Amino acid sequence: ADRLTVMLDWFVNPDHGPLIIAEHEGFFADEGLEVELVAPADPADPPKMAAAGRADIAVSYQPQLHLQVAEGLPLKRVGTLIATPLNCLLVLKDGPIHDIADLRGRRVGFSVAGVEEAMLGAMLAPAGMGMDDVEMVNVNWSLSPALMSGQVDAVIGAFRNFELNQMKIEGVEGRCFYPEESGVPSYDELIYVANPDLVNPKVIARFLAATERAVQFMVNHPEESWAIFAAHAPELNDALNAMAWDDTLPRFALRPAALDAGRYARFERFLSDRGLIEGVRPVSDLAVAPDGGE
Amino acid sequence: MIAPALIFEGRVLARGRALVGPVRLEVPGGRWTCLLGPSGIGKSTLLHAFAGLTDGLSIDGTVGAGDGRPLAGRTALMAQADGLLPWLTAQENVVLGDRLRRRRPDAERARALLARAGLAGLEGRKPGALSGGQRQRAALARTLYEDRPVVLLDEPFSALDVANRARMQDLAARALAGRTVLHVTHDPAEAARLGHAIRLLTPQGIAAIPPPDLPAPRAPDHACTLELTGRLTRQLLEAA
Amino acid sequence: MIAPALIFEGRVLARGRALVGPVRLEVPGGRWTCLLGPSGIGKSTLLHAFAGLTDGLSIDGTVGAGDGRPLAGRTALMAQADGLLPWLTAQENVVLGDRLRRRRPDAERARALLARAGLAGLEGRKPGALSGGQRQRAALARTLYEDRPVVLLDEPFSALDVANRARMQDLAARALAGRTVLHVTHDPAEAARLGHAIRLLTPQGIAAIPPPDLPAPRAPDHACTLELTGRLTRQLLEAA
Amino acid sequence: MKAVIALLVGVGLWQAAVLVLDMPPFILPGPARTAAALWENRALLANHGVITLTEVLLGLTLGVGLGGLTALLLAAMPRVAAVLGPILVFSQAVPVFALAPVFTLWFGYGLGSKVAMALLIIYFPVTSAFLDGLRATPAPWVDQARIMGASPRRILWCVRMPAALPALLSGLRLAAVYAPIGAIIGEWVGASRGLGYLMLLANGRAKIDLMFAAILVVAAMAIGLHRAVDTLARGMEARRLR
Amino acid sequence: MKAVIALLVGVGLWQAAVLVLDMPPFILPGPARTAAALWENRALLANHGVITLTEVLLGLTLGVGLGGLTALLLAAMPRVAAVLGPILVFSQAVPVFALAPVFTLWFGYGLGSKVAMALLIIYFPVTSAFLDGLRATPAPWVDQARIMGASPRRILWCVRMPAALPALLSGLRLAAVYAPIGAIIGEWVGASRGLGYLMLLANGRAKIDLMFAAILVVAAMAIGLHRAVDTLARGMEARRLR
Ligand SMILES: Nc1ncnc2c1ncn2[C@@H]1O[C@H](COP(=O)(O)OP(=O)(O)OP(=O)(O)O)[C@@H](O)[C@H]1O
Ligand SMILES: Nc1ncnc2c1ncn2[C@@H]1O[C@H](COP(=O)(O)OP(=O)(O)OP(=O)(O)O)[C@@H](O)[C@H]1O
Ligand SMILES: [Mg+2]
Ligand SMILES: [Mg+2]
Repeated sequence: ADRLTVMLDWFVNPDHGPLIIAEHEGFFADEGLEVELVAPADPADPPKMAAAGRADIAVSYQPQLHLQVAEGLPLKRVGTLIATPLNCLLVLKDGPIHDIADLRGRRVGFSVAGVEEAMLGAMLAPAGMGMDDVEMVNVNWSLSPALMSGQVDAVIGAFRNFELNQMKIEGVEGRCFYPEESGVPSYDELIYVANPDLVNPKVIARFLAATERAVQFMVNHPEESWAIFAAHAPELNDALNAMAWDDTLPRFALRPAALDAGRYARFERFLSDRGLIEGVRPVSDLAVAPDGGE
Repeated sequence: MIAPALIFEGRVLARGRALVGPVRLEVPGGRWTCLLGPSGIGKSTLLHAFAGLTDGLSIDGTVGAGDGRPLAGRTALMAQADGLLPWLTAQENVVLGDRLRRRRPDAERARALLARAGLAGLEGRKPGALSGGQRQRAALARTLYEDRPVVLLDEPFSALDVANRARMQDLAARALAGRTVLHVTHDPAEAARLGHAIRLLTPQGIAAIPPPDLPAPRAPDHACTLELTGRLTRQLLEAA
Repeated sequence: MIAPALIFEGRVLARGRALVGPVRLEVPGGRWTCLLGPSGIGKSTLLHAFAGLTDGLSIDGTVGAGDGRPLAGRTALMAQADGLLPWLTAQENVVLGDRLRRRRPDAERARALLARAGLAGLEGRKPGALSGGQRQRAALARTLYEDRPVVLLDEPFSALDVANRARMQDLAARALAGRTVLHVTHDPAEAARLGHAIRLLTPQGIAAIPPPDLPAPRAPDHACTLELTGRLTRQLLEAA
Repeated sequence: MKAVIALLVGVGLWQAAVLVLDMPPFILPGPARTAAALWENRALLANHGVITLTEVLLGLTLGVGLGGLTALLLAAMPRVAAVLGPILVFSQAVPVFALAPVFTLWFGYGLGSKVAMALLIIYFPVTSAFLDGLRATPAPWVDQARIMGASPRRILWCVRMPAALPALLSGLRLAAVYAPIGAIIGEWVGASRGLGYLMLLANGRAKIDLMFAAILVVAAMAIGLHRAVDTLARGMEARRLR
Repeated sequence: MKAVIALLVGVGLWQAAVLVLDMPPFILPGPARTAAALWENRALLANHGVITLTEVLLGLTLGVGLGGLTALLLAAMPRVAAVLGPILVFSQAVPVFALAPVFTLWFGYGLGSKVAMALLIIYFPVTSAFLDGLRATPAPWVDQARIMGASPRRILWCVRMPAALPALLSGLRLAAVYAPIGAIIGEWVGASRGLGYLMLLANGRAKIDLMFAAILVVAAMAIGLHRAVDTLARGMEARRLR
């Protein structure tokens, strides 16, 4: 069997459902793959590891990919894990923000990932505001606590499938403004990236085929797949993950290998317009669709 | 200022082993008592017992002042090692007691004492820049500065040359007149000069040796002093 | 083993100030030389100069052996403070030199030296559990154990009672016969007993005092010894 | 007895902080909630705790060993020390997350990079404290040894090292406290086990009481280690001079 | 001179690490690249550096002050020390990110929480080292002071404190090294300025050379502070006894 090291973007959570299910149901084994999952504590590390060849495949974020490629990392998207944005601008449901326009003069918390200013800027523009109209505060490890305790009026960088549920559990309901509905081009939140020079595309194709089977299994058997995931490790079986599981299910890429070239071109253009990267690169520099054909 | 007598009776133990005794030592109040004895017999330990330094030791018996009141606060100790604080100058070391008691130091008196100890001009030196004998004299000045009714001196002149030794003996005898002084020394001539009372500590116990009926300090070359020196020397040689 | 003469000529300076000199001190080879002088005159500093301990000092002149070869490796020093390592037992302190030189320590000889220093049974004690005189004797045993042709002794018997002092003098005189010994002392009687040569260091310079023509160690009560003691005492009193 | 009082006072302060500062439970849960989480997750905590403890002990042993060795080397070679000193300081000034990728690339994802990280954190206080002690050896002892014909290396070994023992023990006390946090930080470098992993996971997933339960376990480790080292140190210091 | 050699050796080691371990530039950029980033971003780095430096100096001052005070209090009251000791150790064993929300809730996002974080990190080595020193005062000095009629407090102030100065300085050396990293961690807790923030941003934007340039600035701060404290300490120690 071919050994494959996959570095996750973060500790195992429902976002990684297809990988856990594929492992557990033997879909990887069926493809002749022996997959090792590795979790980092800093989501910025996995793409570096993949670029350096320490990991064969890394789970990363599409917006970051554009920045990394622009900075010269030898990386390309090779597959999609979650095919919609998860990021959202989160506010308190009963708070003073009913509309993005209400943010004028307010505090917005963020956890530095690199693109939040661009996104927020795009979301503020339709309301006739710029970044100068809000105060940005980096709250790093405590997005939802900062919001719940009223230290900030909104946070950007929260995941709609997690932070919303987390707040519900704490009894403080939240509300999301979705970037893709507010002027930001849609993108793939979680993607598989690899160094194309180091990994055999055929192996990647088999890996994607296995995860595709896993996603299908999850869609077909949501309850059973949750039970499998919850049993994967005892610390995963909790109310938050159960709620997140249901919210994440419709967002997994049903065709992980399929590439929407336009989506990558649009986002590259968006980041370039926002001044985060210089110029634009052709999609072929950013992403490939591994050829599964024999 | 009443200078009390000192009384020790019993033993001093360290982890069950007796360092001293059993002995009974009476030190007459207001007088100068010399304590002699072979090395290791327990002279310093007795001084420590009177000074209340019994950390790690236990006293099986009684130790205290003849008037029954506690000795703490009435005692000055000049230990066998000089015990000067190395980061303070000679002058600061002399007035340390006042600083510790939050009294205003009498710089003039300290300077005068240092001068009488032959250290004029060295007041600003730290102990590390003094010779062994100079340090000992600074420690003596500090002890005298303390101005206590009970003064415990542990070999206070051992590092001094003949001339300085005689001078320091005179200085101490004059400054401490009327106080209870317990003075440990190895020098029979010194004891013969200074002691109103002389005690010899030996494995057999404590012997009192009557000094000549001359006022102390006695002339070093007086016949009585020389005779007593000889007698003490012989007894010390026998004791060991 | 050739015991060289020692020669010092010049001054010792600390930050530009002269601690010693200018003087010229010659110490005859293979003999016992006593060095006397008032406290603070620079005796210890001279010893340190011969031992090569000149950190923070500068020597303006020459210091060395008469045979022109370096003194390092041929010298033992018994400093004014005992300098025992507090975490080692008496026995371990005595053999420290061998351990430092990576030689196999001669435990038997160390034990014998400690016994002759009157410390039989105390070999296993650490310095903290010894009296001042006991520590000094342990340091003496360590110095003798070193077995060097040049031996520098800085007031080696100052903390000892009469009997122990005489015994240690005899022990040292016998053990160090034929070596170059430079012995700093404040006790004229000691110098009169032990010195093949006697030097008096005063602000005026160095004076040589001829000892009686008797083999050392001399009897303490021999007329010549007593006479020399008296003469030294007078000169010391004059010097200060 | 004192330990019980300390525990009570600690819990009291904690409860007071929660009440007085009006901390919501998702920011600072109270002792009762945390105790409940501790009990409910005891198996989970024990599992991950054992892994962390292993790393702690390994890191501590290696860190103290290497730190002690470094201090000895630097003390033996003052010129090298002048050059290596700043580099050592540098190594402490680099934030961990910047080194994490370097370490993983180097040591892989296993125990290695975690222990290396813990070691890096423990290493410095030991080295620094011990070196300070070695440099402060009373001059007369060193002088006497030199006269006795000892090489600088022997002086270091037989005189300066034992003289600096209290300083080393002082550094050891610090190391005992830093070792658990070192292992925790090590676990952030690509781990899927251990209390550090559990903490981050719990933090990200609204299980603040579980996170604080994990913190309690780590703190208990630190306190236990500190107490063990302290007892050892006091014993050694007491026996050293008598 | 030595500083230059240290710099050269440091840069040499770094270059060697990059070459020998074959580190790609996006994991560990070489000295040349980093130097270029340093130069290009000099204005940016200076802006953020000044903010961090302020926090460092404030944290260091407060941390050393409070740490010294705590050690004195604990030395004055050994019973209280037995109770507070474990709580102090506890405070060190709690990972920063767990405290972050507590701190920000308490101190807000301004300078306060950053200085508090730096303080927390500096505080312990100072306290621990100084306390060890205070406890190790040679008994004869304390005895002499007691005979002189000094209260325990006066003994602490006039004898034990000056006697423990070298230990305090030893702790200070550690504090000087930890202060910058403390401020950086404080900035991670919630800041939109400062080198810590810049590092996060650079890391997020895959500008690894900028991140390492920021690290260099922080390290330079640490080395500078360490050197300043070391010089001060040596000066004080040299003057203390003569
Ligand atoms: N580090 C120093 N700095 C300045 N002066 C010093 C230093 N060390 C010693 N001295 C001075 O040098 C002189 C000689 O000191 P030394 O210790 O040699 O005297 P000594 O003859 O041995 O005296 P003693 O009999 O008291 O031991 C003394 O006056 C002393 O004050
Ligand atoms: N901490 C200790 N533990 C055990 N024995 C000790 C301790 N301190 C001192 N001793 C022993 O107690 C005895 C008395 O010691 P002390 O110092 O009182 O003697 P001393 O008469 O003053 O002698 P010296 O004239 O040599 O100063 C000595 O035999 C010494 O070995
Ligand atoms: Mg004694
Ligand atoms: Mg001298």
